[in-house]
Parts: sequence; structure tokens; C-alpha cells
Amino acid sequence: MKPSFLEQIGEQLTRKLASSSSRRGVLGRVGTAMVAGGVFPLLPVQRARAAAGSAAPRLADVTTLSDFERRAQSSDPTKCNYWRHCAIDGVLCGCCGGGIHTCPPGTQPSPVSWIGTCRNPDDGRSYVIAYRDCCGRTTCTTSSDCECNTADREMPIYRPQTSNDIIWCFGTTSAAYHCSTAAIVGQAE
Amino acid sequence: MKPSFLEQIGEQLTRKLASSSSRRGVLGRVGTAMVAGGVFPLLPVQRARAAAGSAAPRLADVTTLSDFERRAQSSDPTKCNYWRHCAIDGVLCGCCGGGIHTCPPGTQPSPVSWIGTCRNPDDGRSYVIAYRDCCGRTTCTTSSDCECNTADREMPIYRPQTSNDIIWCFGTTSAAYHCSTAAIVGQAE
Amino acid sequence: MTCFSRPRYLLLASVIGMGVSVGDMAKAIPPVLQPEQSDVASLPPMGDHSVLVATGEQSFTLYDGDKGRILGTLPAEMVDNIAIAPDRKDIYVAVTMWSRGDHGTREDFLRDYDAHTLDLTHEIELPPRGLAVFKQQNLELSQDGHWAFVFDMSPATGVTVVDLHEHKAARTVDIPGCALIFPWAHDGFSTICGDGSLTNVALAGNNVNVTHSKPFFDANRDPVFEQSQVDRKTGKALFISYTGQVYPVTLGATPVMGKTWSLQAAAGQSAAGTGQQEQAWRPGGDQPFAWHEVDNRLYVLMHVGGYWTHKQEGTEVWVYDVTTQHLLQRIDLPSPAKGITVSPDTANPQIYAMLASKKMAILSATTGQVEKTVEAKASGISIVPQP
Amino acid sequence: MTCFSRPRYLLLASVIGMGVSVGDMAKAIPPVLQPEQSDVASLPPMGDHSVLVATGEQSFTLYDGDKGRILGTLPAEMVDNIAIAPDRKDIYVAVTMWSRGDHGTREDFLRDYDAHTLDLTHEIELPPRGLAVFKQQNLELSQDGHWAFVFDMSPATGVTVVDLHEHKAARTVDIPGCALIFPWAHDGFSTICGDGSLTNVALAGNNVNVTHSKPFFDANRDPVFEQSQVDRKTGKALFISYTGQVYPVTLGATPVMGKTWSLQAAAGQSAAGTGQQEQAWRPGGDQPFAWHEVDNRLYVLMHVGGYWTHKQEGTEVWVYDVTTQHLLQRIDLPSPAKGITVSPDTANPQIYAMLASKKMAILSATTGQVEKTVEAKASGISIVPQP
Repeated sequence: MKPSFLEQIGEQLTRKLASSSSRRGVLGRVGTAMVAGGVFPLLPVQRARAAAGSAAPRLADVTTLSDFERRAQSSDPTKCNYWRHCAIDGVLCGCCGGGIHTCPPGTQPSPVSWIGTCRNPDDGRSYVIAYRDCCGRTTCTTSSDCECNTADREMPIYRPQTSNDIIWCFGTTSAAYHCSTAAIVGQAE
Repeated sequence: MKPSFLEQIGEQLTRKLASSSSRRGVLGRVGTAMVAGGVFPLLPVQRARAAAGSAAPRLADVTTLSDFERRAQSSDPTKCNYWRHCAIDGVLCGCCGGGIHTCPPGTQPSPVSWIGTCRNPDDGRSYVIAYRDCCGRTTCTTSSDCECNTADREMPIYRPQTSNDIIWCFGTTSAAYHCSTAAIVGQAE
Repeated sequence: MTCFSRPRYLLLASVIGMGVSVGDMAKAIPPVLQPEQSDVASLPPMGDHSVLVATGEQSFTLYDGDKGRILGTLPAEMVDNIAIAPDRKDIYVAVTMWSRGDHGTREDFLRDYDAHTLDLTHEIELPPRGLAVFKQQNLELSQDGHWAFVFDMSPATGVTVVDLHEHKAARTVDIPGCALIFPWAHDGFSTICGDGSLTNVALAGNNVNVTHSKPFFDANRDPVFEQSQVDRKTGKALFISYTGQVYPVTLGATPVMGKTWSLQAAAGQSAAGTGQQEQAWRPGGDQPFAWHEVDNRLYVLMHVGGYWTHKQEGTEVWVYDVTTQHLLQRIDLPSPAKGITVSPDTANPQIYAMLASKKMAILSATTGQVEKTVEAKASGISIVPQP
Repeated sequence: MTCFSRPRYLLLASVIGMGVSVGDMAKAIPPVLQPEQSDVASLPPMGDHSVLVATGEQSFTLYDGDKGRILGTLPAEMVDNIAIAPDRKDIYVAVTMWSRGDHGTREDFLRDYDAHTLDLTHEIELPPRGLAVFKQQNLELSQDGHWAFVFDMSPATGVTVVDLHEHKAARTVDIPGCALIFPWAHDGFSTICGDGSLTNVALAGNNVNVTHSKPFFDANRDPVFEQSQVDRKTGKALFISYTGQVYPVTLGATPVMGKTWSLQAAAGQSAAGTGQQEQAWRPGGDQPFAWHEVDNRLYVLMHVGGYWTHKQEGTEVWVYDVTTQHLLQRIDLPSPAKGITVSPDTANPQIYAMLASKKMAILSATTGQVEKTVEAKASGISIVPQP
């Protein structure tokens, strides 16, 4: 049997954050948080799994799409209107020597990130996107066209998992922010 | 008898640089340099003194003035075309909470600087200007109109005293560059 | 090695200007300009028309709002936070750095600057701060000037309480699932939690007492802005949601909820909903709100759009009477703005609007006219002193 | 403190994408996109069309000149210097910082980055560097890859010799009255002195031998540019003066002077003089010269102006055959440029022009046509690998 999602997260965090130099003892605190896993609400990623069976695309409904979704394209991932960038805040790594799920040379992907739920115009499905920051190097300097700030379903910092103003660099050599990626985690419900 | 100019410089450097945290031993090296004072060529400031008796203004000669001198004004010291700014490279302190010979709060004037020789349109005289940098704080962020780069009589770094690309922050708490002033030292020859 | 085989140059200019003796001259000849000494400026007591603006992603620049001119500079990057002491005598900046620039040992400090000289007087070590694009509510001060409250996220969340008299971090309070700091009138603060509730932290000598309130807004459907406002003197907060619902709350160990009202209804319009295509006037931007506590007026940066446009620049500033919950005025901005602040005075209040063009527009809050436009290289963020 | 009195949220997303099992679907339905792992890019061996551009006063950005796209980033501020190893396997950056940002303990380092991964492999402590707006000639490397030469100014001037095999500073050589570093073909370098002469430093095991040449230019009347060029493989230099006089010198313990020529005369014009109102085509900018050593062509950023316009942006690039000392070509720039570099290849050389608009224009050096224009936020400075 595959480990549960929360177990996966726990294992990943333990492994990834054990080398963290945080003075606050991330590991101990996260460990404390983990034991109460049963009382946590379902995360979007779990809902994604629950919904994985219903793979039929939804028809585009122009009456309910957001402005971003109506205008989104699927051909150029170095533009702010690329479909996965529906809730991104930062510089696109694809403009900086990286790619849509690739960090530029000399940087490190953060093991934790915020997530968005974005609609792919090609199949009408919504996907959970992990906006993993690439960290540990001075911010990428590139064209202003690569600096994006979108906010579909973006929440305040007290809902950090879907908040894009946070510097999501935990467990990297430093939390210096370089750029942001947009990797697919799975299909949303 | 007043101390000579070189003695003044020596005294000032000794006093000002004694607290320097340079690892290279500025003081010892400057001291070594000082003993050979007699073989140094006359500095512009000395020539200024030698010429101080001849105080009659020169008539403006539009055929020999530089473009900067033809266009220079004497009313607004926060503009790049203010007459004293004939060889300045940097942000004007007058735009940053300081003034023409005043450092903004929280910064320190460098005890050494580069110098220029600029013509005052009001009296037709040329003056030696000390472009003293204000140091020890992050660079001032202000209007681009306050970022100047002029080069009348500006020389390469192997003639440092009249070279304006050098960060002239020696003997200050740090050599972080904040802005540049333009103080009158005396009349030029 | 040093070599004496040829003349060398003394490469130094003196800090002391020379005295130039001017001989007797005819009256017609203008006098020779005299040498000038270098000096350093200091500042008068901070006036009501002072504003600290986040500039160039490397500093906060202090402006005189009457002249539209710079008074001084404090270093701070995008993730750093700034606060002005209630008595305006100190400015605090919470910063994070690494010993080698983008790598090395992490260090977090609360810096204390003298507001008169802008000299750094104390650099207080902190545990790792929460790093986010600037939010006023990630750094707050107690009204008595004794405590600073610094938001932490590692990613577990907490608040470090700093003793400003002793210049050291006193304790860290865990606030699991919560964030942001809204100070009480006395001895405590509240934070907003992910379930729409408040966690309330009372300072009691060497202890803290933590209480949890019931949810008062629907965080899933219509969350309140991080930039919601608090009157620090009274501990009264106005939590404002994405759609424009205003939740008045008197903060404390047991918060007291007031009557909810709607920014749109107060303007004679329908309350806005959560439809992505439901066009309505909505609050938005990096810093959409400014509460003028003395006049009890709320200034809101408004734009037309659907739901999820909570970060969109505003085209107008709407001015509300919070007492009567009515719109008093709509002010057109010269161009869209990312954030606003309003000066604390009642005589001639100014609106400081950080435009998307990176200019700062200074407007009369009374007439709505633009008084100055400054090439400030401003981001969306600014702060003003308290009344 | 931690409290368990209410549900809390796990505020983390996993680095591992989940496997999503896709059920049997009709062929007409596009497959569900699969989860993606995060990875890190690395670079192929550095090609001839690579250029490192000073960007945003915070970094050097490595560009692919063919695509006009970014390959990676190295941190560096305005006063820092960068050099590419002759074998292109390392990139060196000389940096200066203070432990607390704009204050604290000063630290100077030579950073060694792996050109394949852009990882920092060594951070070598240095004595205090000379701080000036970027000048290529303030950091140089020996052709055998063994030594780096770092210019110091405290304000006394010197050169620190860094052993790149041992990753440590080996010695500092005083060069009183002199500055800038022009490496020889083997085991030494020359520096320019304020009296128009050269000081020559030969490395000999653990010793250095210093010689002084006679003045070869008039530093008072017509100084040579700091950005004068050197062919690092042969140790031949072209020192070029403000007015446009070219002084060829073969560097060494006893430099050999060649025949002086004029940029203007080589273009069929009168040599330019030192009159402030003498309008002529003159070299100028932050980085006015690029010597393509293999083709033996000198590219010069030219503008029309009087004397003392040595920092003015150029409107054209003039291409000279250094062998015959004749102008081959005049290339119009799309807008004025602060600096240029030229790629080292002979097949299809590119000109990288850093425009005053902060864009980078990439031109064919053969046809003069603009191939790409990049919104680079560039200052005037760039460097390219050696042939």
C-alpha cells in the first residue's frame, strides 16, 4: 500500500528540513504539528486524488471563467498569461535560465511551496499547481514582462498554502528569492 | 605660520584614518607616502592658493567654454547642470536630505575625495570643488534627474584625485556609497 | 613592496577646505566664494506630513509631504518591515540577511533608528522572521513604546515579543494556523487564523495568556484583507473582506464584534459578491486601506473588477465616514495606484498614493487635488506616523 | 506555546508530486497532465556567443547571444568585478560587502563559480579591494589559469595576486601612483601610472620583480582610457587616448612600444584635438572598446563631441583593421550605447551593445544588422569569453 499523502509530506519534510539551519527548530515544531494529522481538513492535493477518476474535461464556460482563464494560453510558459500562472507572484524561472518546473543553474527548489488551482485551456481540466520558488541566489534580473502578479483563488498569509506573497524558501541554503516555477501536482477536483 | 597644505593633509589623514578598520594598514602606508612629500607635483589646491591674489573674474569666452559650462546655472543645486557639478558621478545629496556640502542624516562625509575645477557663471571664476561622498548607508533612491555623470577635466583611475568612478569612502564606518556633495575648496588658478 | 625610484603622486584631497585670503578688490568685483566645511543634516521632530516610502527594493525613503522632498533613507529590502514609534522618536526596521549576501549564516534583526539623526542606535537579534512581501501587520508596536511584535514563519507561525527598553527579544509565542499582528490598546495583540477566527495574546508580566475567538468571517468564501486596519490607540479594528464587507471588532482577550457593513452598500450600490465575472467596485492593491482615526474616516483604493481582483491597482480613493458608514467622497487618481496612506492631521490631511508608474502622488484629502508628483521609484508600500 | 484546543492547518505542500492514476478513457479525451518533479538546470560548455551583462546593479546575468535568452545569474554589485577563466570552466567575481549590509565588518572575496552549474565552489578572502564603478581591468587572470590579479586602493594602490590552485591570496604588490591591470602573455602584468608610464610586475616564484618604463603618453593633456584593450594570449596592448590616439605596446618587464596611430586619421579624417569646442568623432562611454584578437579588429563606440566627452554614449560602432590601421566599417546603433563587447568567434561574430535605454542590442558584427533586442535592465558593462 502506498503511504498516505500526509505520510509522504511528513517523510519529505523530515528528510528535507533535517538539514535546515533554522534557529527555531522547524523539525520539532513540524513534528508536533504532524501528530494531529487526523484533524486537518482535506488539502487540495488530496481532493485532487479523490477526483482523479473523473477525468473527463469540463466544457469551457465563458460565463464563469475568470478574466485570467478567459485569456490564458498554453504555448509560451515564459509569459504571465500562461495558463499555469493563474496565481503566481514573482519572476518566471523560464525567463532566468530555468523552466516551468526547473530551477536556473546555481539555485535550489524549495521543498515546500504555495499552490494554485489553474484551468488548462487545452483540456478544460483544472490542475493543482505548485509554485515552487528557486532559492539561494540574488533575485533574477530580467524583462519586466517576466514579472507576474496574478491572484485567482489567492488567499491571505493566514492561509499560507495558497498565499503568494510569502517567500517560499524553507530548507534551502538560504531564503534568498531568485524566481518562481509552476509545476503540476495533479488534477484538481 | 600656518601649516603647509601637505602638513594639513597629513594631519587630517592621520586623525581621520586612525579609526579606519582597513586590513591593509592605511595609516602606515599613507605615512610612508607622506615622507616623500617634497617630490610631489603641485596639487590643484596649492595652485588655487598661489592664484588667490588674482581675484578678478575672467570674462566668459563662449569659444572656449565646455558645453557644460555654457549651459551651467547657479540657482538650483539639485540639478545636474548646477555649475559645481561639472565632473560629478553619482546621486546629488541635495536630493536625498542633504545639501551641496551637507550629508543626509545617518551618513558620514568621506574625509578624502576627488576634485573638479568648475566655472561659476556668476563671477566667471573657476573654483576647485571637492566631491565628497556621503557614506555608510545604502545608496539614496531618488529621481533619475538627480543621478548625474559629467566629466569636464575628469581623469582615469590612475589619476585618482580627479577620477570620479572611485567610491570615495575612506575612513568612514563603511564604504557603502549613499550620495555625492560638491563643496568649494577654493578658487582655482 | 614599495619602490622609491621615481616620483609618485599624493592621491588625496583634504577634508578641510583651505582658507583663501582675498585681497582688497574694487567694489564692482563680486567676492570670491569661500571654502565650505562638510557637515551632516539632522531632522526636526517628525511632522504630520511625513511619509516613509518603500523605494527601489532597497530602502524606505522618508519624504516631507509638503515639499515632496526626501529627508533621509533607511535600508530595507522587499521582505523587511518598518514601524514608527508612537512618540515618533524612533523608527524600527525588521530585517533579514545572510552573512555572504545570498548565502551564508542567516541573521534577523530589529534595527532601532533615532528619528532625529537617522543613526542606527540598536540592532536587536531576532529569531527567523516570516519572510513575505512587506505587510505592515507583520511588525507592530505597543502603544506604550515598550514592546515590538514581529511575525515569524518557519513555516510554523509565531510572534516574537521584543523588549524595546532592554533592546532584546523577550519571548516567542506560537500562533499555529494564524498570522498578522493587530495590537490592542494595552498589553496584547490579536492575530487572524485560517478558519476565520482570532487568536488573542495577552501580555501578563513574564507570561502570556492566549484565547481563541469563534470564527467571525468565512475564510474560504470571502477572506479579510491582510491590510485590514487597526486604531492602535483604541485597539479597534476594521477587518475588510475581499468583497468589501467591513467587520468592526474591538480587540482584546475577548474581542467584541460590531455590526458588519458593506463598502458598496455604504455608497448606495449593491454589495459585491464572489462571482469571477461579477463586475463591481472593489477594494484592491498592495495596501488598499488607510484609516484616519481622528476624523474616523476610512480611505479605500477602489477599482472595477470581478472577484479575485484583490491585488489589482485602484483607480479611485473612496472616503467613508466610519461613524455613519456612508461614502463621503470619491477621489479620482491621476493614474492607477498600488497603495495609499493618509497623514494623521485633521487640518490639512494628505493622501500619499503609490502609483503603478512608481511615482508618488500627494493629494489633498480634503479637495482631492494633486499637490505634488514625485519620481520616487516607489513600490506599493508606505507608512505614516500615528496621530 | 502550542495549543490543541482547535483544528489547525497543515501549511505545507510536498516537494513530491503525487502519482495520479488515470482510469480508462475514451480516445477522444486528452490525457490528464502528469505530475512534474522539480529539477535544476545546468549549462553546456560556454559557447562563443555567451555574454555576461551587468544588470540591475545587483548581478551579472549570463545571456545566450543567439537566442537572446538568460542562462543564469551571478550576484555582483556596481563596484564588483567579473572575469571568465581562459578555459571557460570557471567564472570569478571579486566582491566587497559589510557584515550588516551597509555597516559592520568589511569583507572582500574572490568567488569562484563553476561555469557548468553556476555553483559557488570557493570564496577566497581578499584584502580590501579598490572600489570603483566596474572596470574590467581591475580584475584580471593569468592565461595559464593559475593567478588572479585584484586591484586594491586604500587609498594607496596595490595588486593582490591570488593563487587559484590553492584558493588563497598569495601576496600584495604595491604599485604606488599606478592602477589597472594589463596581463602579460606569461607570468606578469603591467599597470598604468599617473605620469603616463607603466609599472611592470614580473612574477618569479615567490618573488616579484618590478620595473618602471618611461612615460609614453601625456597623462595631463590626453590620458589613455582605463578601458584600453589587451590581447591576453599575446600580451599585446592597445592603449587608446581620450582624443583617439592608439599606442600599441607589447607588455613585459621591458615593454616594447609600437607606432602610434589615430582613430580619426585611420578613417580619413583629421586627428582630434583637446579643444572643448572642437567637434569630432571621438571614442567614449563606460566601455568603448572591444578588440577581436583573432580577426585583429578593433571595435570602437564613437560619438561626435568636444574634448572631455570621454564618457558620452556612442551612436556608432567603428570597426578598424588593426593590422593595416584602416577603418573597415561604420555600424549605426539603434540608439546610443554605453558599452560594447564582441564575441570571440570568426564565423559569425556578434556585437553586444548596452544601450542607454538599458536594453541590450545584439548585432551581427559582419552585417551590422540588429539580431535581437533584449529588455536586460543592463548597465554599460559586459564581458565575453576569450577565443
